[in-house]
Amino acid sequence: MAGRVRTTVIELINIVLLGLLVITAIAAIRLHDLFAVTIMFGIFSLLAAVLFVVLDAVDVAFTEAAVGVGISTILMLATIGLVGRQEKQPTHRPLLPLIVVAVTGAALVYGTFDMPHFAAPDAPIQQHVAPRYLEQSPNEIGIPNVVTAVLASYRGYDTLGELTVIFTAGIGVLALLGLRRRRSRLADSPEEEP
Amino acid sequence: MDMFALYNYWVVIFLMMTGFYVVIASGNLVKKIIGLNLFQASVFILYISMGKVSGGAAPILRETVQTYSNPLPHVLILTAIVVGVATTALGLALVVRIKEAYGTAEEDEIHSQDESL
Amino acid sequence: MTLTQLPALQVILPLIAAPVCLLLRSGRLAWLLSILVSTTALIIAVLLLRLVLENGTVIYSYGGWAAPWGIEYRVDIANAFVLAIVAGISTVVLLFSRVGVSYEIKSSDQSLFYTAYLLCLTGLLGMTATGDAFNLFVFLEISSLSSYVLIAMGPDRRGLTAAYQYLIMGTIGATFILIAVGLLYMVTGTLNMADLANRLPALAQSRTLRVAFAFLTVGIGLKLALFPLHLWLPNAYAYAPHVVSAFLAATATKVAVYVLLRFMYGVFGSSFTFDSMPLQFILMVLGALAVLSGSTIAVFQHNIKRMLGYSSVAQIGYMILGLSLASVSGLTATLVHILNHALMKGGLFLAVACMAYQLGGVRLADLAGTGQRMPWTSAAFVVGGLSLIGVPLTAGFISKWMLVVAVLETGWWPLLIVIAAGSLLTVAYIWRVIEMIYFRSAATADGPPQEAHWSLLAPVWLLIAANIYFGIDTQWSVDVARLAAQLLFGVHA
Amino acid sequence: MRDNPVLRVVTKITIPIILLFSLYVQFHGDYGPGGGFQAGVIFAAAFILYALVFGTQAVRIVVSPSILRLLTASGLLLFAGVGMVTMLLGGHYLDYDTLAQNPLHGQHLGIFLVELGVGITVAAVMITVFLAFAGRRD
Repeated sequence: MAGRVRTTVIELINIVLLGLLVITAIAAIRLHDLFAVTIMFGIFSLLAAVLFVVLDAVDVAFTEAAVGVGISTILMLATIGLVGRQEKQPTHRPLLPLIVVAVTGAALVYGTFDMPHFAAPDAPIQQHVAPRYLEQSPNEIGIPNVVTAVLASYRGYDTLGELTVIFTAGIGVLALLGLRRRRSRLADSPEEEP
Repeated sequence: MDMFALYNYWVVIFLMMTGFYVVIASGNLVKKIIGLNLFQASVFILYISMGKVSGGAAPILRETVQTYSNPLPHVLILTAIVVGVATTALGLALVVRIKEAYGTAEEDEIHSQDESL
Repeated sequence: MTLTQLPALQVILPLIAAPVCLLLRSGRLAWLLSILVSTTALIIAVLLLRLVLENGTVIYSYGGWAAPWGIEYRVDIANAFVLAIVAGISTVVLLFSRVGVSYEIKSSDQSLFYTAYLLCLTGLLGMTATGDAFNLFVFLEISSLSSYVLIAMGPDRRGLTAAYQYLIMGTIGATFILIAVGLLYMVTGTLNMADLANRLPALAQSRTLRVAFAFLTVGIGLKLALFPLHLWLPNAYAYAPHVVSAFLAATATKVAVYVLLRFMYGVFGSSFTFDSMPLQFILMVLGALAVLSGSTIAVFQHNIKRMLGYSSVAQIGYMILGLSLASVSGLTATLVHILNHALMKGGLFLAVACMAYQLGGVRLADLAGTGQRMPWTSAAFVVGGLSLIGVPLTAGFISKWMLVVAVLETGWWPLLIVIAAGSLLTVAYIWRVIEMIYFRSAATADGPPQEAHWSLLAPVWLLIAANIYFGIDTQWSVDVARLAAQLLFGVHA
Repeated sequence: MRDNPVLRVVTKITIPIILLFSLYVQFHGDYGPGGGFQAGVIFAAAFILYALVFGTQAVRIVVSPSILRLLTASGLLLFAGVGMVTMLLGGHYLDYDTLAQNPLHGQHLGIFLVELGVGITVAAVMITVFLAFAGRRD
């Protein structure tokens, strides 16, 4: 009985969070002040992080909060500070993007009809590969956080790839913006772009 | 119950499409990147939704818990979040350089400047 | 270390070299490390190819965790062939870079440049070697992010907008792939490609699976610049540093084509791909449109690199045509063309780079009278162009011939008209350049530019010679491609 | 904002706590949520906060561009290097079982090292990216 009530409460929180996410996403489309759009994105990430907690993904929630609400938002604000905060008002409603999005969305909805139901314990993904991680990782890895065990050992190679991606972004930002202050940079390198 | 069982995915699809729409419809280079982030964050919700097991708990093993949610989507999404922020950082760095080179971050104005060359 | 570690070393060596390269302050040392690593990667790729030709598929499980719980590399004839092409082109382009990069990248940025180059190589090799769908996404992003950086490093500000446009389209593509991988995982519970291939036939009627297939095709289509998703490509190739154009044009889209056919044939299986989905017709039409529109637009370009970019769109169209025939001979034609197109486009872009360094521009008008002043470079461009057209005794002829044979075999004869028209249009745009090089005299006669440095000409002619070699001695390339096609198709010879 | 004494004092008190928390997240990831990536981001956040209050020049004095470059490379090298070591010890790439007599100890050591590698590179890249953006202002 208590479990049933808990499930219903979670369901309810879920619906409220999804509703709020929809509202922030629509606000992000309609606003043209980039500062406000960025704040909407920050709120979106925060709501997503809360949703991840409800869906038992605490590690992901932590990361989404640190990245979405933290780093990404800071970088967006820094960029807006450099390039200006007002988006030019579109002169007409673009029809083509609307069609593309409608077709893509319709295709995805079509795909949902053969999906395993939400939170179903007998869905294929709960049956095939994942159970081994939950059952065997105490014997094979010996740490309680299964997400860390999979991340660092079973699929450690993906994590190496992920770190390489971050490394690549670091290289890219260094190559594009550099770390020296711009004035001195201009002074000692006259071949800066026109 | 049957319709209820999929509503989560439908809302997520709607969120994905709003992000996708911002990317392809907006002419502002910063807003496109924000759209990309919305699009990807919604895909993350899709993945995490599939991993949820009814009555399950976070996959940190404890004596008292029997059912856990699936840890694998969490791992995949941790990787995807990192990839996403890497793309964002690089994209925004490009926007800053474009603004410095063209004096604008609006796609049509950049386009008309290149045309006139 | 024994032969069993080769699949990992193939990708790990350039990956480890990248951070080391970042720490080297001198561009010369960074180049030395890069060429060393790239040559080693080439040797490993050749060893792997020999190994799989003799012993069959090689499987390598990372962390010692067997698939599907861990990530595995699964190298067979098809991807060993592509690995060898990528590592080979990378090595030749790096040979060219020793002198070439100093024209384009200022010395303080050169170690960053080579770091990004090594990362791009890592990503492309990783995408090719992997047997895990999610790992593919990760390495795809390594190669994508590093190519955005490489493109933006060019001196022209349009390189920045080209890189941005590519970043947006590439990330949409990657996100589509991510959605598709998620849906596949949702219905099967696995991420391993071989495991997926076992589990998918039971789900052939699933609507979720069809959507996953469609998203995967569109996502990869964006990366391989499948018409009409090719809009990012011409600008990216035109405004990137010249060495980067050569490297990406010869490798990046080829790897994406490989990934597409790996999924179509190796994961979904040809019966699902062509029976359950209306894909054959769609791909055929898109391939034909790519050939015709790419070639036509190329004729009207004033920037030679942009022209070669549109030509790439057309050449990718030929690969898609071969793929769409759904036969072993069609697939063989596609695979052979992956090799041959890498050789011809690599050679052509490097030849154009030589001209750009000496003449200061890549617009058609800049090339007037180059024939007398840069005879070797001009001759290289002509031979490369002939190969692109498909003249006998060049590699391009073999590709076209294989494709025509495959078309006749499957009875889609209207495609012959497309192939012929595409070749004629290629004659037209290559002729415009040849006319400018040989039959116009330079507008300014003051201090005629010299022929390019021999260390630039040598790599160019290496690729051009390969075009002639693979045009005459077709035994090896066609045999390997056919074996790979049979393997992908599931026919055991 | 930079002249506000309250802000300056609070920041100076907060930063050690943030750094300590990041270390906790780094080394407690085996038991609770967290790990190298989150720790790296939090560690970088401390520096970003410092830069916001005391100016980016103050941060540049603590971490010079060459130190950042070194750290960026060394985290990735540590991770990739662990894999090379397991290879030299006769296992497959990233097979931590080979790192110690007892496979479980090997796994613990391996995970500890690679998470540390992740933390170092992530923190260094995040600080680099922030300073690069902030440096464009002047």
